[in-house]
Amino acid sequence: MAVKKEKVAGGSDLWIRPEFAVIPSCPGCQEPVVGQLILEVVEEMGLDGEAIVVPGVGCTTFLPVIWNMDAVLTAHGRPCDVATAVKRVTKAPLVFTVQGDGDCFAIGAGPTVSAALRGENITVITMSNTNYGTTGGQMSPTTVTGQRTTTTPEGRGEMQGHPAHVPELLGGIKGVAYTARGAVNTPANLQKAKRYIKEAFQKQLDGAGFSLVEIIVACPPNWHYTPIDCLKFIDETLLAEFPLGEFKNVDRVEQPIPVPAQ
Amino acid sequence: MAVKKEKVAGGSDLWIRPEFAVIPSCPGCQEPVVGQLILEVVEEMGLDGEAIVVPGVGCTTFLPVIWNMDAVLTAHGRPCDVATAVKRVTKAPLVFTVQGDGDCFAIGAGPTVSAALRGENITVITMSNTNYGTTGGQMSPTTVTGQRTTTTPEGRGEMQGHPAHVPELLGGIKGVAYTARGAVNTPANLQKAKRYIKEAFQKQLDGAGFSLVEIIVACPPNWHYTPIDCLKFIDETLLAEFPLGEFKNVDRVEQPIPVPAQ
Amino acid sequence: MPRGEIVIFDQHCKGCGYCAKFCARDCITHPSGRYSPQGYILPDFSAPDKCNACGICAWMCPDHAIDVYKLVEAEVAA
Amino acid sequence: MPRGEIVIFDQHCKGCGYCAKFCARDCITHPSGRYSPQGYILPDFSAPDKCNACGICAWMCPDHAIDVYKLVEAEVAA
Amino acid sequence: MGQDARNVIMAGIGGRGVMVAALTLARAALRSYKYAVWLPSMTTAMRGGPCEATVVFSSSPIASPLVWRPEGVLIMEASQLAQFVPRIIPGGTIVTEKAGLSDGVGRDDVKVLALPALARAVELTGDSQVSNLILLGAYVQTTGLLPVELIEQELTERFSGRNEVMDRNAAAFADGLKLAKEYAGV
Amino acid sequence: MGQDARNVIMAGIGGRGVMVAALTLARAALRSYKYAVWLPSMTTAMRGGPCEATVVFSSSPIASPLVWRPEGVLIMEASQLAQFVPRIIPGGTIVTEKAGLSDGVGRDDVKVLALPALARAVELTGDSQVSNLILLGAYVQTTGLLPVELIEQELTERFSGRNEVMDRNAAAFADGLKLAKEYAGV
Amino acid sequence: MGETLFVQGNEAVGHGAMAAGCEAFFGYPITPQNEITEWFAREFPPQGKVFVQSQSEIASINMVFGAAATGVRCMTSTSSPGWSLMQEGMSMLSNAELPCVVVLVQRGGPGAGTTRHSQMDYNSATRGGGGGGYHDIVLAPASVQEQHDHVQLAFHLADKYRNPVIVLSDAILGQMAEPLEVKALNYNSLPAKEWAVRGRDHQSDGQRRLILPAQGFMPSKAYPNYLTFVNNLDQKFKEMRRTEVRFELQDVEDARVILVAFGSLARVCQGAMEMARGEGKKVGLVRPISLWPFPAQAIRKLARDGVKFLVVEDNLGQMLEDVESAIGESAPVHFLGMLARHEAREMGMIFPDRVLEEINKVY
Amino acid sequence: MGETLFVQGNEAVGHGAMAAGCEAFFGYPITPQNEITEWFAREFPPQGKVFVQSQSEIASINMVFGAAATGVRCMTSTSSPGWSLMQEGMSMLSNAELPCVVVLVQRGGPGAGTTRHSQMDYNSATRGGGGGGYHDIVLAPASVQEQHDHVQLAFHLADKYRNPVIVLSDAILGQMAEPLEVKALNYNSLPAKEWAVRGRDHQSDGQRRLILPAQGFMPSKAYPNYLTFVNNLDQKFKEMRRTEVRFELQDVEDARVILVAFGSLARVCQGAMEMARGEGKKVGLVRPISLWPFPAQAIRKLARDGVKFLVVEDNLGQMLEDVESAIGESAPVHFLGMLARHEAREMGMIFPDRVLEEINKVY
Ligand SMILES: Cc1ncc(C[n+]2csc(CCOP(=O)(O)OP(=O)(O)O)c2C)c(N)n1
Ligand SMILES: Cc1ncc(C[n+]2csc(CCOP(=O)(O)OP(=O)(O)O)c2C)c(N)n1
Ligand code: SF4
Ligand code: SF4
Ligand code: SF4
Ligand code: SF4
Ligand code: SF4
Ligand code: SF4
Ligand SMILES: [Mg+2]
Ligand SMILES: [Mg+2]
Repeated sequence: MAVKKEKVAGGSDLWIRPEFAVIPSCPGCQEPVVGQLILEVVEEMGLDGEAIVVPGVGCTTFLPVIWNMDAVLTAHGRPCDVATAVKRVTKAPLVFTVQGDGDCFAIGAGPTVSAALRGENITVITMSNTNYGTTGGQMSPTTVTGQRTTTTPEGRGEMQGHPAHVPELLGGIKGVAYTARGAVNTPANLQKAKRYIKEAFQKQLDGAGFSLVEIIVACPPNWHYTPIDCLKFIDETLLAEFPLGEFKNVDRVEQPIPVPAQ
Repeated sequence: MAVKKEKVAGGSDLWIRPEFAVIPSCPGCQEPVVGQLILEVVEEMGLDGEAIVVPGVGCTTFLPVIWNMDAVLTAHGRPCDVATAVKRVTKAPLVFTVQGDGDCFAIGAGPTVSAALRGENITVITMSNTNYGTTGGQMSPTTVTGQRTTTTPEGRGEMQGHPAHVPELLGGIKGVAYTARGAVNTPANLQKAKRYIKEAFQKQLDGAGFSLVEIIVACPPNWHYTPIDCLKFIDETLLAEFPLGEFKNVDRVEQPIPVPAQ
Repeated sequence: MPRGEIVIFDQHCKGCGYCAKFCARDCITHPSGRYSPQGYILPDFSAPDKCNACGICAWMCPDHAIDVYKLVEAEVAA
Repeated sequence: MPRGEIVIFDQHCKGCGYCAKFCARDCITHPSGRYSPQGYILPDFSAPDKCNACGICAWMCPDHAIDVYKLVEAEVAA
Repeated sequence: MGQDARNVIMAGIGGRGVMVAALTLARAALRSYKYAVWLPSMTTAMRGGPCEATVVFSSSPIASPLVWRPEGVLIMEASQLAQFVPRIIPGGTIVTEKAGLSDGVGRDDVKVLALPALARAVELTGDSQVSNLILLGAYVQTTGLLPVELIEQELTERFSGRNEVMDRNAAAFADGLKLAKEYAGV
Repeated sequence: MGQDARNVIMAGIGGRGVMVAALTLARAALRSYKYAVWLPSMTTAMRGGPCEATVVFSSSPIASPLVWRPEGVLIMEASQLAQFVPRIIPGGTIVTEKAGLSDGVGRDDVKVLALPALARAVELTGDSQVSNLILLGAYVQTTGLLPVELIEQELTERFSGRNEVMDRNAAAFADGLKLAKEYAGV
Repeated sequence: MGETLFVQGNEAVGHGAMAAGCEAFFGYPITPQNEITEWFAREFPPQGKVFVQSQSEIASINMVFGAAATGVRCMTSTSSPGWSLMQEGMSMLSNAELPCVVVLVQRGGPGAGTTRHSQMDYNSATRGGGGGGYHDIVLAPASVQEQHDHVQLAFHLADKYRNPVIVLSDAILGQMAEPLEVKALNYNSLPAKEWAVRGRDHQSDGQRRLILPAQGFMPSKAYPNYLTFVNNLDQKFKEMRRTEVRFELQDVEDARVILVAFGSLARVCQGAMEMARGEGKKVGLVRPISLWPFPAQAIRKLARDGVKFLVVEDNLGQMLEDVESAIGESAPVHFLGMLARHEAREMGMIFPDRVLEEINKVY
Repeated sequence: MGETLFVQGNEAVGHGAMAAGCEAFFGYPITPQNEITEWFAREFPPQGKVFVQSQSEIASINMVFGAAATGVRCMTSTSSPGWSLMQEGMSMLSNAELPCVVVLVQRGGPGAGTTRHSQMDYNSATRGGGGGGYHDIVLAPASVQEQHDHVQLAFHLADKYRNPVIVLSDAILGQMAEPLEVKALNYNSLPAKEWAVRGRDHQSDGQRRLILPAQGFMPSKAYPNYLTFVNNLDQKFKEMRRTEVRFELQDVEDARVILVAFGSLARVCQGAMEMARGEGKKVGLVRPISLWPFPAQAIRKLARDGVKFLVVEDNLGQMLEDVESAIGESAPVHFLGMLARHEAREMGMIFPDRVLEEINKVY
């Protein structure tokens, strides 16, 4: 009788090691947690050799750079445009973006909305840390009312607009097959977030149209909380503003309305 | 006993005449009909000396150029950005854009969505002729499925995406106070459209936030219908895809959620 | 006595025919047989008696080529 | 016999403390008093007996600094 | 550019057939000449702005597609005429729509033909749109710019399979030829 | 640049106080010198990338904010040291965090002080973050770069009203002064 | 020998792209290039090729980025305001070393400007309008045939250098129709695009591919650091300057006045030359075909004693600076720019007659 | 006399803008200019001035367009990728003749490039990166004090010419701190902005105002047609070239080697000069302050016998072309560019010592 060890959890083999030994994120940053979820799903679906990932510019960028997966990096805010072309030209089964909330819905609002309107058969994974992490913690579209950032030193107020609810909003577009919002602040939420990602990828495999999953992540240095307090902030404040769940889940988009001879 | 004549209808005095005697639109184009509605509302509200109009680039551009009203013309797709600044700096009671559907929601998707997210206290009037009139009739975001344009010669299909429902979509944004869709294909719809415009302007006077009115207009040369057949196309095809009505009408946007000390 | 009167500005008209289509009282004929210098087919205010100055033809006219007048009997100024 | 075992890679850890917070069985201590060369406060796998290899500490670890192993009794290969 | 090079400028307002008339001429010319250039010029694609097209053809390569001093102009909208008058070479030709033409053209050294093409088009086909081919017919007839058959062949090929349209256009073109003779020297 | 110009380069990884230490020095210098330049340099603002700051001060205008051959370096993260070693002028000074330092520095003509600032910081305040001021204290003590009081004044002004933070930083700085003396010549 | 058509310059672009094996076109409508976008919308989908009407020119150029990353030949076209919007994308493409073709049909500027012709984008095309000091090869066709030929050449050069190539057209060239002989041009074959993404399992070596517009910033095998990357750029630009200079000389041998003009204005100048030679005047023409790299040396060589240069451009003097810089003080350089337009239409044109007038002045 | 602060160059921009009476700032975060945006976010709202964090640099520049149309002093700042995105807006502003200030804090390029310093946007700043051949005055500060002073000068010149003015900074100037004396600079007063929109009833003459970025295309009172508009542009650019050339000469009288450098590299060159003069070498410096209009004439004048020029730029040679064009063959021009960076960090820097080395080579 001996004891056998079976690895049941730990970093995916798709993280390129040891060239990039250390995850290039701040202590307590949850973006790599989401990165890991994506890799697990891609592996479980057996797609890592076929997939092409299209990162935006932000802290998220540095994750796909250390994945063993073909990748096309882009200009800030343009992943949806780039992914559109990559998908149409290659017809690869899985083409998805990885973007920050600013990348996806500030500078990227046009590309994201337009890809959704075209019903592009791509998936957007957007990480909502409610600020611009990379550039030092400025307001982002998902910054919540009252939140202090380097460009809302008194807290986001009247003149800075209201937080964006991207999955809800895009759910209202015809060409969109799937939208959801997840978080990784608890193991249970993390597992749910993973299911959302899987479901979104499946939609793409089914050719159902555009899919998007937003995932809320902690950003300790810019929130000025300890990592543990960040989780509390997510739980008490962010989830009150941004409910988790699926907001659209359809199999196929509607049928044409005939136009009389022109 | 004599007969007195009272003018009860006809072109607004705000059209600059005779320098610009002829309306610069194609025969049967309904964009100037909307232009006239806007001018009537502005006059009725007594705002023509205070208002600043911000046209986009398209066939609509040529209308405000011949209005007796301060105007800031813009780059294609950028009226919402420009109007944001004009409003914030001047605090003029009425700052509104006049845009085509392409200007507003193709190249302008980013600016329009972002201004809505910021809850800018401006009004967008967008004219939906379901194509790019100015450049010769290409597909626009509101081109309906099956519709032939110069870039969808076989009719808009699967690969070209689905028509955009702008008022419905933007209604889902917090900072948005008012959205509606009108048409001017019948006298009754025209009167309703006028009321929507007035309501949108009123929201701005009340400081309620972003407002948008989309109005469907005939574009005979690019639809390849006679003007009269255009009205039929609107009635039978476009209104089936794009229902008329108000999609959001709120007085004040929601209140802040407090954020714990950061 | 007719209750309304319209004036059509031929030089503005582009011949779309909306005025004629929407006049509920069929006061306007289009096509009329008349052409503008640019070759547009002009409408005719062919049945002035029936006009009630509802204004609809002017509302619908894209080119602001119609003015509508209400005719009211007026005392001669005192 | 313990049912699980975890390996913490000190050189990857950035000391966030998520692993300790979410181990439902309190197997992990953080802060532990140990520091990484970069000055991060390391966690300790302080109660290995209680570990059931649920994997949660690894899921929650942003830096993939934990591997979790299930311990199973195995026949020695025949 | 060869000795046999010919040119013409056609002008009018957008959407009324200037461009098509010019293109028809250029294509027809290529049935006999090796080189041709058709150069359209418009301010905006839609909304009836002023527009013009230059056509040059030659049996040797054509250097400039732009012609400052054309040998003739064809004017579909009278308001467009004035600016071209000083540019036409002595001995050149003006064929113009008569409607809206107020004054004389003020040049003795060019041939001028002012025709009621719009009215004739409506009269002939019920469609003012074909006034372009009436004027083209008249221009070709007056100047001998190109053998008439080449243009007829071009029209036949262009509208093949669309008899009704073909008939309307052919009738207009023929009418132009006739009109030119009637009005010649006026 | 005047005869009295002094300089130092400080280096480490982002977010751990290199920049602040350098800025504190530059501001303190301005209490006595007319000119100072503080030049930070980082790859990305966040995520702990390598970063460095150059400080120069002088009583006359400073030409270049960039210094290729510094008179000394202060290293907060041992991995950052190697690249600076060859650049230091003969007779210059290295004050560095000891943790993670493997080899010798390979130069006989510079003074080297390797201090366990990280460990001391934790020991002293429970917060590794103040190792920057420990090293600053040690550097100033070793080189006589600037009168110690100027830095103390700067710290007092900087943290005025935030006693707890002030105490922690002042303690660290004082500890650095002390450490330098203890380790001097090691 | 190919088929001969009578088509507009804009349509010739489509035929050229098809002949070059272009697989994807992304575009947004803008006058005066709409016929290009419409050509691809009509011709590409039935062939199973990709056509996407983007939501803006920024999207067009980023879609080109995506398609180019997969290794297919792809392109976009636009006019001046859209070109302005593409500058970030152009800069990104240079960094990422992605080959593609951009057809720029110039209109009047600055700003929304006019929808008619001009040559006002010379500077932004040759200098790299976006940040970062990159260079694109710029080809300037002067006929409908060249519109077609240059698109093919552009695809070849783009692949050869892994860099965008610009075909600089204008409203006159784009809209005028001339006879076009459609045929595929032959170039040396180029190595397969080993670097392209297609999914890791489809890579010959099973290794993942990474396309990034921040080469040198993010270390890669090709460029471990910024300096190696920048050095490569420098080498590439030098090689282009050495190898890709193209120009045409006409009657320069005996010329007393040498015209310098590109694109449609070269045609106008040819017209003026014919007139001048008709009057017995010795006039020649240099037509730069590659505007970047600029044929500075070729022009310098022509600066003999007694020769005068007359630069004719439909702008306020852009190529002029390159000509002046090439010639220095070795010959007088005169300029005829857009202020010399005759007001034939409200926006005017520089006609051959006006160029002749100027030739006579400086002769 | 104003207050003396010890602040970063980026913060000095804010102080300068405040002193110039700037009323509105629109910006989007980007390294290495974030301190500017954050300064305005912090300082402007409490003063009742307008700060908007835009959704992108395209929005920033179009917001500037809107604010400028109302006649207030307004500005934005960005770095190279954002600068690329502003090209359409810059072109529109020139056409519409709207005054504004853009602070461009250059980083490495092309593409996403690096977040650290470079001088790679010289061309796109001086040539007009967008379509349409416009020019903006480009000022190149070389100290924290000048960052503050030039912003004020820029506002004055922008209003004077009704044209955007660029302050071309870089990561070094933006991030380094130096003592700054804050004070409002005085300039001749300028006419009131009669042309600005504010609502018709608020116009002195009761006439509506029309701001349009298609002047010359859409007829207006000022410009009934395109040629009058273009002619005005031409006049304006000529006047700028005549009047707004700025530069600084240092020790050029006896110099055998004259360095030419701008911005932070001028500081590096000053350091090298000090070293060289310390070794008894006669070295001088020309520092162009206005990069457009370029001080070509001033440089040409220095090209006496026996003088050699050494252009030092942190790019692959951009200003170099302007210097060469100015000097022609009258003196040798050497170049030290970014390939000469020491690898102090992965992205390197050109240090004074390296410049000195080169001085010694060419001396
Ligand atoms: C055109 C352009 N503008 C600005 C930037 C600077 N920039 C880099 S990342 C970023 C925002 C990052 O925020 P987000 O997308 O939310 O990602 P995060 O870093 O928070 O994960 C910005 C503004 C850029 N790279 N390019
Ligand atoms: C940056 C830029 N891209 C393209 C154009 C060309 N353009 C002018 S108007 C227009 C579209 C017009 O369509 P829409 O906004 O629907 O207005 P419409 O003409 O239909 O009323 C386009 C693409 C432009 N002016 N600027
Ligand atoms: S700044 Fe925020 S999002 Fe970026 S790596 Fe750090 S914690 Fe993560
Ligand atoms: S193209 Fe269409 S929208 Fe434009 S003016 Fe003509 S009818 Fe109106
Ligand atoms: S006013 Fe009314 S009734 Fe009179 S003509 Fe017009 S539509 Fe007819
Ligand atoms: S509606 Fe107006 S434009 Fe149309 S036919 Fe009647 S009068 Fe003419
Ligand atoms: S595997 Fe589960 S039980 Fe074991 S240490 Fe981790 S979280 Fe605790
Ligand atoms: S979760 Fe990971 S990084 Fe955080 S303390 Fe535990 S082992 Fe370290
Ligand atoms: Mg973010
Ligand atoms: Mg439209």
